[in-house]
Amino acid sequence: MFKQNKFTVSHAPFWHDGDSINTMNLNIMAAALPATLFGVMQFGMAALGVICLSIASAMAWEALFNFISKRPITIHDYNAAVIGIIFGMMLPATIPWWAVITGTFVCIVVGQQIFGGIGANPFNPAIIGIAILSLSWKIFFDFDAALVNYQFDFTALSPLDALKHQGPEVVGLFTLTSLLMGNQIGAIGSVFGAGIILGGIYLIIRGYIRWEVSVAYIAGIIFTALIFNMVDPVKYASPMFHLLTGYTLLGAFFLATESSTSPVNIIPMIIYGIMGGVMTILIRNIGAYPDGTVYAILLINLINPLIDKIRPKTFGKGCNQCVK
Amino acid sequence: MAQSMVKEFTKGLWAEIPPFRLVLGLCPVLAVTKSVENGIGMGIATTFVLVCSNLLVSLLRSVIPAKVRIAAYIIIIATFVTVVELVMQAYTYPLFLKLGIFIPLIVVNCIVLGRAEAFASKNSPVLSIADGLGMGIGFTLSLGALGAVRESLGNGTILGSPVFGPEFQPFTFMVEAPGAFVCLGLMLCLMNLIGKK
Amino acid sequence: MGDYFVLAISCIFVNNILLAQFLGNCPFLGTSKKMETATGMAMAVVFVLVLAGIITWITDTYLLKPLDIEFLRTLSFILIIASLVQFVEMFLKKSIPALYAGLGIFLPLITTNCAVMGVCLININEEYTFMQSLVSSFTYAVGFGLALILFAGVRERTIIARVPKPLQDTSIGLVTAGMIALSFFAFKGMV
Amino acid sequence: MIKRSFIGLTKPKLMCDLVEPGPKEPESIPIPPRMILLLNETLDSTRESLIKKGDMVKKGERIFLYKDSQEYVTSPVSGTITSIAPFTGDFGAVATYFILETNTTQDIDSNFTEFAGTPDIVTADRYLRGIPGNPPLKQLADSANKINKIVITGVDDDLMCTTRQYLLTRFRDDISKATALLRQLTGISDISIAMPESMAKLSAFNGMNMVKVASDYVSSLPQMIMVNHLGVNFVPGKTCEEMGVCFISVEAALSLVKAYAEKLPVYEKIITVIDKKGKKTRVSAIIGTPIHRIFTHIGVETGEKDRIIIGGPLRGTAAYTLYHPVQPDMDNIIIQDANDIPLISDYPCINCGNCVRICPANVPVNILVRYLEANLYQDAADSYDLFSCIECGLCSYVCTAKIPIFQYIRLGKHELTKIDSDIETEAENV
Amino acid sequence: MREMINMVIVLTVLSAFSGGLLAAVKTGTKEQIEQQVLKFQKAPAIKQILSDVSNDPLQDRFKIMDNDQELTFFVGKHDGKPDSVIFETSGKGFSGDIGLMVGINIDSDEIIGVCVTTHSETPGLGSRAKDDPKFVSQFAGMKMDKNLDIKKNGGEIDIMSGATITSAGVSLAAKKAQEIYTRLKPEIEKQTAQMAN
Ligand SMILES: Cc1cc2nc3c(=O)[nH]c(=O)nc-3n(C[C@H](O)[C@H](O)[C@@H](O)COP(=O)(O)O)c2cc1C
Ligand SMILES: Cc1cc2nc3c(=O)[nH]c(=O)nc-3n(C[C@H](O)[C@H](O)[C@H](O)COP(=O)(O)O)c2cc1C
Ligand SMILES: Cc1cc2nc3c(=O)[nH]c(=O)nc-3n(C[C@H](O)[C@H](O)[C@H](O)COP(=O)(O)O)c2cc1C
Ligand SMILES: Cc1cc2nc3c(=O)[nH]c(=O)nc-3n(C[C@H](O)[C@H](O)[C@H](O)CO)c2cc1C
Ligand code: SF4
Ligand code: SF4
Ligand code: SF4
Ligand code: SF4
Ligand code: FES
Repeated sequence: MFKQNKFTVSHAPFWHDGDSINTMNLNIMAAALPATLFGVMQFGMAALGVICLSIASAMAWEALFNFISKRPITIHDYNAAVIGIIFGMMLPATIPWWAVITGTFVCIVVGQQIFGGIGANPFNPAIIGIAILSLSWKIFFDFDAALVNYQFDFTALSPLDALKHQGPEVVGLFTLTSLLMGNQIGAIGSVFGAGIILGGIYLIIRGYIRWEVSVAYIAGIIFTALIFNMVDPVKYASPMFHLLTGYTLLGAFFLATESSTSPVNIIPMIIYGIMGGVMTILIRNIGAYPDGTVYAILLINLINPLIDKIRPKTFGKGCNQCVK
Repeated sequence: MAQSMVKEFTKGLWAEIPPFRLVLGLCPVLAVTKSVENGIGMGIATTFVLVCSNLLVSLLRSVIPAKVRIAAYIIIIATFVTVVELVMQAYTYPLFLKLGIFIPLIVVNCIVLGRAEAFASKNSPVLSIADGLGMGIGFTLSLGALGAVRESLGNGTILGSPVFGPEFQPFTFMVEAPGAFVCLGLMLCLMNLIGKK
Repeated sequence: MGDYFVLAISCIFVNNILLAQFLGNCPFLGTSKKMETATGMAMAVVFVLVLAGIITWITDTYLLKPLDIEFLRTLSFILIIASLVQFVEMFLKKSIPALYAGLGIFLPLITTNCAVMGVCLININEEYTFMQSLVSSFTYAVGFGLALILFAGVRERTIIARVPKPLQDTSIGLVTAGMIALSFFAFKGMV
Repeated sequence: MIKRSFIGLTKPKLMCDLVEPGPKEPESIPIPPRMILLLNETLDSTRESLIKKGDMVKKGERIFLYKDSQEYVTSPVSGTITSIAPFTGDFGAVATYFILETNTTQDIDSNFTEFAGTPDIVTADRYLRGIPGNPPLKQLADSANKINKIVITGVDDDLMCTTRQYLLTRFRDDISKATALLRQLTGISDISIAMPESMAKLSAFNGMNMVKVASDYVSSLPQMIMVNHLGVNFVPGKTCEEMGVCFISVEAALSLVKAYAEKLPVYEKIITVIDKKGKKTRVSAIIGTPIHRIFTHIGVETGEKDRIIIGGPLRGTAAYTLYHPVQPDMDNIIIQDANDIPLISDYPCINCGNCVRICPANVPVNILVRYLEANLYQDAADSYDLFSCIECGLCSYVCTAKIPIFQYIRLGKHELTKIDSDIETEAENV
Repeated sequence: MREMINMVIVLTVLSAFSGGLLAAVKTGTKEQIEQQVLKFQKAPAIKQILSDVSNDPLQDRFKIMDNDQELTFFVGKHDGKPDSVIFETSGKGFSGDIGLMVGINIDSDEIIGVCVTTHSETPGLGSRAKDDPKFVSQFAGMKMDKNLDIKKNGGEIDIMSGATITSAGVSLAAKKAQEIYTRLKPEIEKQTAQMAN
């Protein structure tokens, strides 16, 4: 007779490929860093403050809601931090502190926690936050007014607002390289196009976002903008201008790709992405808002459950020996 | 008698307060609660129709044949709705404009027909009035409360006067369409929380 | 033609009957928990709304207005709708039982549905012509169906998520509906 | 411990191990003094059992619990029953175990001997159930199953496992005998042999129906072989036998040949034991041997919180005691170090889609798992293809949220089958 | 049969009662309603535009059929001389039509002022059209030949920042007024001449 060890008993499979929500979220934050750091350099300490406050308050709201609803505290999965940083990236550096805190409350509690937390949100929480905030306090999102006290050595006009107000002759004020390299005014994390693309490609390679969505989204943007531009170049700006301004690139790599609100099957991903791009340009060119990304993504989030029903034939479907 | 009257009256104020307990008649609740004034105005209009139709239905309950009872109720309700419509147009015109199409729509408010069918057609006129009044006041209170939340946050005022001081930047979302849904949803959650105790 | 197209876009998206006009919310919340009921309700509404829109428009234009008894509008419209629903129900039961089986349970619900009555009143208030009323009735109904089906798609998922207890069911349904209304802001200003 | 590869854009295929060239002969484990027999029938304390503590059984004797029992287990040695008790398996399935004290003198039950000259499926089913490899004799003998194809599988249906491949290489010259015997037993002429592609060149198999199976993970699962190689339609919710195909492991086929040759049931089971460092040792042990005997014999260490996996890492089961007995279908034992055990989590699905894209059966796992989690099994089966799952385990393997998806799936199927059979028994009782 | 008759009688009596009641209420409120419409919708706008008139424009009004639309013109007098008219047009706004009162001086063909009557624009954004003096005052003094479109569309009007669509809607309504006025000028002059006393 010998001492019997206690063994670990559980169900198969006994292996796991090592992926986890934590690593995923840490990677997303890493991918968001280049664009964010650039924004901090461009807009100064105020921008750093907004980003930090956004992350911190997002985590605090999640912890608070976990506590109140008597559920395990889940901030260690960094999901709230990801929402916080992405939300912060979409804010102007000059937004007041209380608006940031209110915004993260909307993102975390209204956008996600009340639906049951991570994975249960039907809409991208960060987008919900931005949509509701910009709807309520439009002045903070008027980047021209918001950043009026800054001195820049480039055209200090928000490209999309200028486009909406003055028409495409303003496009000439911006060169594509300067837009790509962040020489524009806008939200903290949205101005540095090259950084966002870098982060996006990193996430695609790591397999945390699907290239199908990003590519389809960008294709939708370029395609629609090109049609408008060809029909009336005097009235509508060029595709590349649309691609490099506003939240477009953030949308393509960080917003539309959010996992719980985007499809998992390939064909739906492509429909989803293209719809997003098309709607963005439609809103910009014939709709009410200078930047259509936010509402376009809300719309594709909305159709996601329906289009994701398009999926490959399941094993054994379509035979005629029905069991039931 | 007095006791049961009190009972019928008070159940509409809490235990069965519409629209929170009976989730019906949502459209006016969402549409007219941009401000306290609109909410209460709508509530009073609905209360008037509720009480009058309850009374008439109850009086006629032995006369109306079962087969045409719904048709009869609809005629009765529609009549009082039109009366309210005309009276409001004549004496509270600005409110009439704000409530717009939702005044004639009281006619399809499930609560009104629901009370006629479920209560007034089976009870005495006195009890029916108590029931209608209770439900109506409950409805008015709900609309007023929702209006208060939405108006104060979304416009910074209650009944038109500022409540948060001049620094306050209104949270406009609350008075927009989406805010109506979200706000009602969260208030329902609050009611559920309180109701559990 | 172009005008009708603009009217249609406006009724389906921009002024969506559920999400912008707040009409028809009871069936919106009541029949959106399952995709099948949502599609059933959507079809029933299209069916009834078009009929009701036409008949009430004719009544108003050729009966109430000439006789100067517009104050009877509410009364006559609701009676028309109520009896129309009865007739449709009886007709379907006898002639197209298959369709009746699909739509049947939703028909009575429609009588007390603001959407039908509301659209009939809107047609009159906006002083639409016959064709405009027809287009608006149909497209408002399509907008209703679209919103309902999209909502059902989302709701099928939220309903099995770990929603905190006090928020379950109608409460979270309303919040979701609010977010759908928010996403329909995308269409603002387009017509 | 497995590390996620840096590039996650395309998930690499999991490759099955191939048997090492020129494999060593297995080490023989001595007959232990006490062994444990498992019988797949519930012990009913209200009924008088045929077999009692203290009874003697002969080698090869069939042990029935009750007079009307359909299930039996044959004793691998002659010995004395010292204990009879219930044994709880997966999902609360209750079986019965017997502890057998090995006798010094070995008596042999020769009931089978007189039938061994003329092989037929009914007597095979009556005497040879539970020989190594666990041939599906019951299903073959059941005339309700319209089986028209037999596949002898020389491929292992999980990662790391190589026992069947070993037997196929080691006894390849006996395969034709096995085919002939099966043909004689069942009258089915369509018999093929599934083997790894790499082995298909061997001349020993000339003239046989060969199914050449790729060595990536799911290709070797019975359902995949059926669909990809045999052209049989997969029907959700049915077993392979119900679809007309019977899979027999190469060991089972060989055991049948041996039993008919020796005119006695056989009990030496070949097992591949893989220790924490991945070292493989092949052993031959008598069915019923507690596995700790194997471990001590070949010097394998097990520690606190380690995991003992019976079968492979993706589809196996975990044993909770070192007294777990060797079973007829126990091809592999893997010891997993406590530090290598991945944690599962209580997170809900985050809809990353990894599972959906890896599932060989195209099951919408991301939605399915939500329904299973909410205990909505019927909806899961009706709308989200629960029964199309072929139980490969890959979805759990790649799940970002570390949800025990596979466990939910098995539980869901189990619950639904239970409900179905409950309804049936109720209907019978009425 | 008895039941059948009973049904018909009950419904008929109900309908008759309803019709009678409504007709009575309708007649009772008719005057009042017309007054209210003028008072709340038109009066404030008219007052604002014509602050210094010597008459009550609500009283001095006439109607002209323009195509199949009936337009009401309110006349303003200075020192007893009818020199200005006010009428309402509408333009497409951010959500629904915007009603605009436009006052025009008949002698100089200049716009005296404009004022938004009805709208359903977003509070705080489009709604500023109603009370942002900077915006609406731009129209005052404009001649009939000026392009009243917003600058983006080649006109002369500065938009309210953040509410381009509302601005464009108001401009559109003003342009419509220009167009109607120019077309109906002879008729208008004829009518106003009659009002001189
Ligand atoms: C599931 C199961 C668990 C057992 N656990 C133990 C145990 O922990 N300790 C023990 O002494 N016997 C245990 N037994 C009983 C042993 O099987 C029995 O005493 C005997 O076979 C021990 O064999 P050994 O002589 O090889 O140690 C267990 C039996 C079964 C079926
Ligand atoms: C969570 C939170 C929400 C707030 N919401 C608002 C708001 O909606 N509008 C507002 O003007 N101030 C809001 N405040 C800020 C204060 O009410 C107060 O207006 C502010 O401290 C005054 O600062 P200021 O005058 O520098 O803007 C909020 C503060 C907090 C902490
Ligand atoms: C909630 C919300 C309400 C809006 N309401 C109006 C409105 O009433 N009138 C309007 O012209 N634009 C409205 N807009 C549209 C935006 O302000 C839009 O950007 C603007 O019309 C065009 O931009 P600009 O005026 O800054 O050029 C609204 C936008 C939002 C988000
Ligand atoms: C590229 C990328 C972007 C993401 N963006 C968001 C986001 O905007 N909002 C959010 O809540 N989660 C976001 N996530 C986080 C992740 O999807 C989250 O852990 C769960 O999906 C919760 O919904 C993102 C993930 C990825 C890969
Ligand atoms: S016939 Fe039956 S088992 Fe086969 S695919 Fe269709 S539903 Fe499934
Ligand atoms: S997996 Fe297939 S071959 Fe194996 S037992 Fe089940 S049905 Fe039979
Ligand atoms: S176990 Fe998972 S991956 Fe494998 S078939 Fe079943 S659902 Fe698909
Ligand atoms: S792998 Fe896990 S988390 Fe990802 S979709 Fe599948 S079940 Fe959900
Ligand atoms: S109140 Fe509008 S549908 Fe019920």
